[in-house]
Amino acid sequence: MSLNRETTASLIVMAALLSTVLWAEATGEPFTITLATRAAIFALAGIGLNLALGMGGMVSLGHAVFFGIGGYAMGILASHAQTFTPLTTWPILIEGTNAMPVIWLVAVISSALAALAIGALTLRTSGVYFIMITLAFGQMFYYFMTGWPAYGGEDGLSIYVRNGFPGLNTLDPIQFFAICFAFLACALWLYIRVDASPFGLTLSAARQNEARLRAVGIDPFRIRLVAFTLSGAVTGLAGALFADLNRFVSPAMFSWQTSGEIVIFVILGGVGRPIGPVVGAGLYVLLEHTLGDVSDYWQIVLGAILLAIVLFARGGLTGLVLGRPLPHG
Amino acid sequence: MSFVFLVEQVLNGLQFGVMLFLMAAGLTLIFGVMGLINLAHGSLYMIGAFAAAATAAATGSFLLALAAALAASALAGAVIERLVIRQLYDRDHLDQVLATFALILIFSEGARWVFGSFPLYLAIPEALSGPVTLPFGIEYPRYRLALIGIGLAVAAGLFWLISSTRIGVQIRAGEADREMIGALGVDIDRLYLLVFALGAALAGLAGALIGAIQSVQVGMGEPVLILAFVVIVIGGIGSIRGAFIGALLVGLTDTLGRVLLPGLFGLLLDPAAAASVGASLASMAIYILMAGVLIARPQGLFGSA
Amino acid sequence: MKHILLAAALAATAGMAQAEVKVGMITTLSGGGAGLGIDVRDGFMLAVKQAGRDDIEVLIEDDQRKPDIAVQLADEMIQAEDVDVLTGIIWSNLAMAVVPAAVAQGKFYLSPNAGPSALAGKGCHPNYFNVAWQNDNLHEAAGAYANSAGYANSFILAPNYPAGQDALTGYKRFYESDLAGEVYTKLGQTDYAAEIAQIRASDADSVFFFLPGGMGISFLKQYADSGVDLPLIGPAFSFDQGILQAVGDAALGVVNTSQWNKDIDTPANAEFVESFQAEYGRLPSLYASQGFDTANLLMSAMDKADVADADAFRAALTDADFTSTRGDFAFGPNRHPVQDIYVREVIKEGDVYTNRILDVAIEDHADAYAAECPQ
Amino acid sequence: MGDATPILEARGLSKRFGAIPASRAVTLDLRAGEIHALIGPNGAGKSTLIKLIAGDLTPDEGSVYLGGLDVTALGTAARAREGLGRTFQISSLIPEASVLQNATLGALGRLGQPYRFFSRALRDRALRRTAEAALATVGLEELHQTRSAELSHGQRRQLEIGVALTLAPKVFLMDEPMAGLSAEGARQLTGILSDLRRTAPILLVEHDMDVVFALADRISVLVAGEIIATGPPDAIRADPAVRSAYLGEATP
Repeated sequence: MSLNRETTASLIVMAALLSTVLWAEATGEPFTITLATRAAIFALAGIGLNLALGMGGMVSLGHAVFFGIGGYAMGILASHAQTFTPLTTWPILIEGTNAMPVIWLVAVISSALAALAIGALTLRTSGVYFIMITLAFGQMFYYFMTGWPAYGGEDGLSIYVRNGFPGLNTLDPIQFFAICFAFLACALWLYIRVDASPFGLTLSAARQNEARLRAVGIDPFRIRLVAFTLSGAVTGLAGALFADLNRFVSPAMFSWQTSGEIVIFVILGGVGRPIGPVVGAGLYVLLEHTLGDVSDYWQIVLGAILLAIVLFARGGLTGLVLGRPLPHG
Repeated sequence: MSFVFLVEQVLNGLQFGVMLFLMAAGLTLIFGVMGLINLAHGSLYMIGAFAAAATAAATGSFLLALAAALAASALAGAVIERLVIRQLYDRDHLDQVLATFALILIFSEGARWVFGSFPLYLAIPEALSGPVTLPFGIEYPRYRLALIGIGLAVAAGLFWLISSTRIGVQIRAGEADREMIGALGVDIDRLYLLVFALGAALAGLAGALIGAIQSVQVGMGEPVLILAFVVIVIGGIGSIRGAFIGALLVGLTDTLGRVLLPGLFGLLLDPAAAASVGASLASMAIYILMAGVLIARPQGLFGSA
Repeated sequence: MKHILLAAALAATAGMAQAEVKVGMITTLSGGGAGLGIDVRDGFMLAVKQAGRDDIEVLIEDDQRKPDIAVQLADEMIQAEDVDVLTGIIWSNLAMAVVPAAVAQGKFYLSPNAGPSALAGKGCHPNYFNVAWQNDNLHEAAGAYANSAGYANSFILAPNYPAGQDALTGYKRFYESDLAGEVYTKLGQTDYAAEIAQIRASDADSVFFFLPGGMGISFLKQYADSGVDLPLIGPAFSFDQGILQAVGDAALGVVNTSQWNKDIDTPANAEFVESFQAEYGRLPSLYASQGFDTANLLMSAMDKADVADADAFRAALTDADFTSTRGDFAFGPNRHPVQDIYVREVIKEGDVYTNRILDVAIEDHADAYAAECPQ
Repeated sequence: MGDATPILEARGLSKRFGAIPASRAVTLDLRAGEIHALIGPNGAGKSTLIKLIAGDLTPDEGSVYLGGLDVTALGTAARAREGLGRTFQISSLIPEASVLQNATLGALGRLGQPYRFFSRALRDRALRRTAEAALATVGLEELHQTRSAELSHGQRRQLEIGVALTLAPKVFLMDEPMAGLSAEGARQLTGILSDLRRTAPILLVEHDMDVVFALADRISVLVAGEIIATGPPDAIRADPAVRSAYLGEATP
């Protein structure tokens, strides 16, 4: 396989992330690993969004819904396992679980179903209307989870011990990082493959010219719906991992700020670039962590940096370094 | 549930609605004429409230406070239009969202830096405080009646401005076809600056008026901003008439939802649970309304397809 | 890491002693709720400064009121900084995110503000100490006060989230008469016209509300202007020093419950109020008093035991052998306060709005969950 | 001239926008092997008719048959799958995609394979063969890797037709393919179209009268939403109604 520019850049960034963590492990800096894990999970959520936003042009300001659903899949299953109470006894007995693979599966399926339903309702709209209707769905879920007492309401759910994965000690920062990094690498690979696939071509055509797509016999709505569902599923998986990183879930995962942050990862890094969300999430976590040292009013600095990037680095950081994307193939 | 009670709640919904209209009108104008999504509109609302509170504290005059709010928010609007917003007209919505989100961070923390972390004090002017008695024995706060009046007056003024003045012609031309107005010899830079400052001033006015009955604090703009977006999306982006109808719809839905839904659930559940479930649903009500409108009419009630 | 404040570092001229106790303070210093965190921090640091010790190191970080940030900071403090004690969290939901994992890893947690019921009952932990109150306490006291004031038909309202639900439950636990209405508002709601109309339409004789922060300011201003003049009762959170100035006359005369006030007549409290004002140029709030007490509790334990000896240090903390700004202070079996809760009234002193104590609402009040805490 | 069974047939198509009738009981057909040109002055309703046939608009009355099948109820995409290959008046391509990708998209639509996530679009043999053959037919084989936004105007026209070709359509529906072309470009495209009618018949909407009379086997004249005449070029040229209603004021 010959490597194009995008793939090479992806490999370099991923290698940088990995070596940061290995260096932190060697020098005994577990917290750096935790930060890297956080960045990897955000990047995964960003790659999910990038499928819809970058490839498909669907500017969703409601991806927190899927992030939150993934998180609560973990929270609900694990809290039932923690208290040894079944989720439901009717019509069939469903028990909670501490097994990560099961949680991931539930997170992916339930966020995909939510994305399918929300997409089916919202993808008839476009432009600002789509931005706002996805935001509205986010707010609905946010207020629902805040007021629903069964799983902690606004207090959220605390899971005291991180869930388990066969053969690994997930409480060890580097082993949990390994899981997240593996998922990130898979998602990146998936993104690059889909980008070059018939589906990717069709989806980017749906973004650029709907009429053309219809004229060749393809319904853009269905293409978008499939992409939106896939996108929601990836972001949902990130939500489940995020919940396990924090050992905690709360409705804040559903808030519009969370949706906004996921969008920021993508724009910062570069919309529609495979590695964009990884770069964006990495930078965001780094800024968030280091700017606090500057002053109590560090968010002013963060705002100024974001502003500078939008105004002066079109195409995000990836665009700044790599220039415009080439037509692939 | 008595008739009087319902009338009072409808008035509350109206009052909430017309104040939302002040926010939404600027937002929808700015979108209609310049094609810009301005998340920082909530910050202009906050600036209006802070300017009013600071001025009222220094001078004791509510009218001066209102004037200060208008001036400060219009000025802030003009400054960010010149420095930042101007660069964003040709960009896609994504860049606009990120850049104006960055402005929120800067304004919010900037306000905290200048005014401190504690809420500020802004009181209802003496002449408008206390309740009045309306027909049917309805007791209603005088200030809220005044808000309804001011809101309706501003709405009427806006309709007049858009329909009967030169600026209005230019604004409508700009909404219809952005390239056209340049060809007509209109100074686009000036028009954009004017529209943005006007939108900002309306937001600042809303902030000052509402600040008198709410908490003047950092972050007060964002919840209102989201509601204003809901309003303009329901009404159809770019349409002042849509913003007006949308604002009233949202105001009434939210107010009546809060009042009626818990009662409705009270028929099925025990009072504490009904209060909680009803409240949950009530806080989702306007978003459900918006999703419903968009599913039925993807371009909003008065939007052009 | 920022804000490494070596207390009395300047005083330690003759070779700096190794800090014996490292404290990680996670609190809200930016955004809308920053006022509370700043008060807790300032109260805490004032106590540390007054003690003039060089064996305590405090690391302060801003949680932005976001649970995931709080968790991340706790991880940082535990993993990278190896702190001995955590403290500072203002909000229950953040406490729920941080505390269980922190104490499970053998750290001590001293709560200067939040007291969710889950951490007082079944989820209590020997390393978790609450120096403020269990969340229900002030609401329970408000219920008790309503009885003694002879109210027979209360209208009660709170935001629709767990602390709000706990508030109404707490009030009802002590309040013995009828309810004219029970309303949950939206979290962060700023307009209460609809609820005030409901109050007007009900035949209530009193109103209990729990609306912390800006929500309370909005409610009080709108209520005062509505012409409804039923007596209001609330917990101290809507009447603390930080926000009273923003409410203004609308708060005058309103009765509220608190475990502390600046006029509690003890030498320790008088000195605290005076020195806080001298240091920061403003009157202390109850949050500041809680931060101050938290630091003094910690230092009292440091005098008795080495933090490395967890059992001894835990016993020393449990003794609560310090002079609280609120007078008598002791821990119950679940390491939550047993304390008097006062009824206060909002007054104006010169240009400044503040509170004065009217009476004691409940003496030696413990919380309702202690029995559920496994010993 | 081809046989008499129509491959595309519009029967009594009517469409009003508010009070304004844009199409009035239009009946017209397209037979194998022919180029059938549709002409008419501006505002005659040509665009509306094209949209009715392509499926962008649904008629108030009347129906559309494609290969003997009633497609009136089908949307644009479904009609394309039934074999309606369309080119647009204003070039409508995927700007960021290469020439080959644009053509591959057509092949994907035809083969009904858009939901393949992991194979590589440009390495699939069947897709590639279809796309390359179509590009060769329209003379773009040298420009496979060029971004379509960077093509010249004439090349975009050729690509439009190439994409339509990948659909292996039963009929072509071409909306002013010559618009904006240089004389040289128009001559080249005329040659391509002339050959193309053997692949599938073409319904051609065109302003350039030289092209129309050079290419068309039959011509229909649309005036105010109505077909006033249909017939071979000579007959149309001689038709007095056409002369008075249309040709007199036309600017070729």
